[in-house]
Amino acid sequence: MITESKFQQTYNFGFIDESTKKEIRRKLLKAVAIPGYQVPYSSPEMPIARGWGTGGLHATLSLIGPEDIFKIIDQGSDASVNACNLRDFVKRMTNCRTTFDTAEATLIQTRHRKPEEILTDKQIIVFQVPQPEPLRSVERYEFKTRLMHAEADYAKMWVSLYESYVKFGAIMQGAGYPVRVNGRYIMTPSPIPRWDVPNLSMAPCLHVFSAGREKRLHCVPPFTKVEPLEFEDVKFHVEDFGAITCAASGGDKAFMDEIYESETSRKFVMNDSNFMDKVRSGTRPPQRLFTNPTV
Amino acid sequence: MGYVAIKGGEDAIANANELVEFYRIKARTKPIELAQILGQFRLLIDKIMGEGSLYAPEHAALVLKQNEGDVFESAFMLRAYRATLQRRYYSEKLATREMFVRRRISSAFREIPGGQILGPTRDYSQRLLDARLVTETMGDIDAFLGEFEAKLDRSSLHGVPTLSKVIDLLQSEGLLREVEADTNRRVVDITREAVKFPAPRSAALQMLARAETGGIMSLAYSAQRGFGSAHATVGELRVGEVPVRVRDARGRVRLIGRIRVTEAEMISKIKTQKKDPVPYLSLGYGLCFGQNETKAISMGILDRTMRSGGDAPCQTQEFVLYHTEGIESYGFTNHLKLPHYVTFQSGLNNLRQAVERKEKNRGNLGFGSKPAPQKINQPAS
Amino acid sequence: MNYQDSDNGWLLRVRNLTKIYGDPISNSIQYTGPAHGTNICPETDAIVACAEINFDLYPGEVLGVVGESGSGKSTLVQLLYFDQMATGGEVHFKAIDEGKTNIVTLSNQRKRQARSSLMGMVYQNPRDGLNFNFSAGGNIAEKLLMAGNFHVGRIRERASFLLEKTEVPVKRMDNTPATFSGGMQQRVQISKAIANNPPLLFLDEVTSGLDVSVQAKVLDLIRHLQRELGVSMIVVSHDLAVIRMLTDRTLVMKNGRIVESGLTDQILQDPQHPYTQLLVSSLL
Amino acid sequence: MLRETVYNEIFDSQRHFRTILDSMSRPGKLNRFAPIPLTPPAGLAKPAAYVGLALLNADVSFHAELLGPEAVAYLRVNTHAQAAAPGLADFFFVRGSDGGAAALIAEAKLGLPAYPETGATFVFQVSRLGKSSNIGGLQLELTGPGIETREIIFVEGLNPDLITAIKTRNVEFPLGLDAMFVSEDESIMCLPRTTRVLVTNL
Repeated sequence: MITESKFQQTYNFGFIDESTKKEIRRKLLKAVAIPGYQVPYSSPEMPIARGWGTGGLHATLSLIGPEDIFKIIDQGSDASVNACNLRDFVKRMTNCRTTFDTAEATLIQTRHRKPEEILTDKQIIVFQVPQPEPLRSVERYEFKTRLMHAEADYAKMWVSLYESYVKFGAIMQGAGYPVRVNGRYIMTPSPIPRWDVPNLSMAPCLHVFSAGREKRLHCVPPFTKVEPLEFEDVKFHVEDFGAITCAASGGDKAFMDEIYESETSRKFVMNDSNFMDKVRSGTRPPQRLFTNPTV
Repeated sequence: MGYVAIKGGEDAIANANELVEFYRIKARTKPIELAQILGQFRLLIDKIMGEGSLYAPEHAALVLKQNEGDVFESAFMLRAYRATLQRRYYSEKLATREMFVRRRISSAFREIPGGQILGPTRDYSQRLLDARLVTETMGDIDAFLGEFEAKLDRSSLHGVPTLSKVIDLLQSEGLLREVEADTNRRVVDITREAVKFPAPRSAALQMLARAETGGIMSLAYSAQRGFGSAHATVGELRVGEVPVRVRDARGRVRLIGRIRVTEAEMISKIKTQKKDPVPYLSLGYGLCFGQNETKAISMGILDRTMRSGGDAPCQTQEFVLYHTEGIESYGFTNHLKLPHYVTFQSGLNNLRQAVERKEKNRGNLGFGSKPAPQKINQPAS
Repeated sequence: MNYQDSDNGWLLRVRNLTKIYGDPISNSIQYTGPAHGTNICPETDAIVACAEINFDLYPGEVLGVVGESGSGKSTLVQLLYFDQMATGGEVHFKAIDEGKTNIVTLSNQRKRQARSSLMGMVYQNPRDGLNFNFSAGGNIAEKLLMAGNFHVGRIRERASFLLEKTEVPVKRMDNTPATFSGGMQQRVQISKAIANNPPLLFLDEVTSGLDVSVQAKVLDLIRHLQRELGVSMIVVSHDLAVIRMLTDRTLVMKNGRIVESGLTDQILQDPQHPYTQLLVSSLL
Repeated sequence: MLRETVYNEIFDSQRHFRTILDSMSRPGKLNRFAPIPLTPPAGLAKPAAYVGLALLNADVSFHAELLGPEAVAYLRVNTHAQAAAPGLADFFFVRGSDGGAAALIAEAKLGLPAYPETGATFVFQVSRLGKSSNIGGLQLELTGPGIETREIIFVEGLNPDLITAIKTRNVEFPLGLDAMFVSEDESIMCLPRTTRVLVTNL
């Protein structure tokens, strides 16, 4: 006779066992000490599918304590379905307070955005990373890209940017724009828009990037130089929204979502939902804006 | 706004969960009992345990029921459950020589010591629909079992010998060789550390044992069709139960149970060397939970091809191991359903600018046709 | 011999450079070489690709290395260009740490830097020196980028200049070399190798894969560039005609050792070693 | 008895880890550990024990011989980490005043070019750490990642030879050693391999 009791589970605080947490924590410290370098880690299975934020959860759940206030966004939104699901999971496993308010959060997990609002030195942000290897587009084998990083052999990467310029008149990389960290490692900032890339550089907060499926994590410590790869005469540009204003808040100068209302008409709304709420209520938080170079 | 409702994400999830439950049972049929799944879906359970990397038949039955029979989802759920279990011991080496053999064949020899044992296999059945099963009753089952068991000679059950390995024959003659000096013999635990490439064989075998059956079958098949070289012969394939032992705190080795496994020892030739022109034979090894012969054979082929050099897919360790990991490829393939509008917007922005530039440059052949798009005064030094 | 023996103005100083494949034993070097007529150690099958290599190279000098295939001549330049790791010995290069460091022992990171900006290599097979997934200009850009030039306009200007110099039509700059003729591929390789005006250039059988008519033009180009740039070169060839045309001094290699060295003209007129005599007689 | 019973493996280690992480992220910043009444043996400072209990487990090794056999036993019993020779150890626990530690620094793992994270971590026990000059000892001027412009910190009870020894080994990034300094008042300050350190009062 198979009885129900056989299948009842109790979970550790933060789901992950303490031994694995220690391993991830040691790797986080090394990732901070070697900015932009991808540290291999064990990446245990989670009850969330691979590719859906398991890496983010590993980092989050190894960092989180009972006093943390946790925020999670997906595509800039607190209410996106996957963000809701992961928030619910973290809450169930830690009983932590959660929030939508970017300023109030001590620990933020995100997929594909860094919030518009400037994060402080009291905050840690964890990025979910699908593909941690920025060189994958020019070299498909891991054992080779490892050596390329080891020797700072970034020739292929640079030439591919040069070739993109020759072919298209611009560097065509959209989201996930490759950056150089502290003058050494080339790193992917995860698929955040170019809009967010300058905000990684010399920022007060700690950035953790974690790729569960690929079992790698990397960091950008606070106040660390992060430079998008660019040429002296072909400069990095963020997405240009011109004078577009948000249909919901009336504000401008933020990364916008484009919404088709019909085949002929479209409107824009701010992508960062919490930021938009604050703009709408008349309390626009401090932001660091990047000005595209004029040609 | 579709699936990114402004504040509706939680409600949407709750609704989706409710619908899943509805679809699972809306036919209002008698609930399937785990005992039935365990009893009648033996091979499915075996497959899920292997890919889920946890030998727990009852749990496998439960996840199958919970997931309406979705094999990927079930293996994934079992794997995630496994991660919550405390690991107290590493088992001692499994001794497949001690196997209680249910089935055992070799295609390399007509007869082998101990004999070819066909055992339970559909290999030589005719794949015709069996209409009897449509109306199968408990009475039919009892009748068959009664008759079958009456034929058994129970006294012989106690005398089943353990069988020596077919490869012993080749080994004793000195015809089997290692593919190459296996320099990296370190036994790693792939659940405790990320695999680094080139991966030691222990890591590669662990990954293959957990791999998705269809995935490794495809690659092993490609090897036989000429994308990589594997003229493999089944040296021995055996299915049966092996004892699992652990060493307790006092250092005593203790039996904790038996598990059913399938083991394949695949024989193929080694490329001749200049130093040694004899085309010795070498072994590819496959072992997986349960009775899953397709998997064990595929694993045996890939274990060998990955160590043979060459750049066909089946010969490339990274290619084989990364892409046959079912839980990861399943998750990532499905993650494409997640919203990606931020990345898409970023790309769209670039695309529109490129269109604009093209309009401006109409008449020119392209950007590359002008050697120096910027005004240059100084040559590079 | 010590690298500090005498500073007679050398640019590159090579002492006891050795490369052995396989498992050598202490006697592997002793049991191989021209005297034994083999570079394969009879006891372990280790291959002594080159050993006991000693020479100096001076600024602006062109040094030839001649020998049959398997003599170790290509291995020698591959060791100097860090394509392969030396088993032992010392190499000093004035452009790195003023010649004080044995560059064989540099970290891979530093070797790569040295290769990028201080050395150039032209291989026999253009596929070894060029990336056919990139355009000809991209290939030249690679060298310039790695030496720290990040201005696309200037990179393209420099690439055009180099292609013009090497007589590759500039309008083909943005095409992949895969679509070029063999001679043109070698010219692109040469452009790439001299992109940063390196003080040291290695040429490994650069004309061997080319038609005779094309060979002469490429050799002419190399001679011309060498005079114009004053670059020091090591030219590896099995072909004494190439050696005669390009080099000032020559090393003759056999079974992984230098068997004779001297001024190219002297060696050709009055070869001392029987092996050299054989080579020279076959040239006539 | 060696085995700690007051340490909460889940929550104390989490809190102390966050303190260490913040210190490693911001070289030169002083953080105070939340106090826990551990009773490490004489050689091992309490905040060094905090670091050990927060980060070590059976998967890693340490070297603490210079602090005496009791310290080694304490760390082994409470973390299940293995004591190891200097050339193999992942973590080192030493007294900052002990010039003899320079030999360990010279021998410690720097990591591999492709896997630099395997470089060792040093925990130096010093007497005092402070931001003002009324603390004696070395004045360190720091620049690098984690530091907005530059940081000044004073370390009492640190042999300057050890700083020199670390600098000698950290010449070729990404290879290197990462250092933690813990003081008697249970503060911590970290110097990852990226930090450029100048001793300005020697």
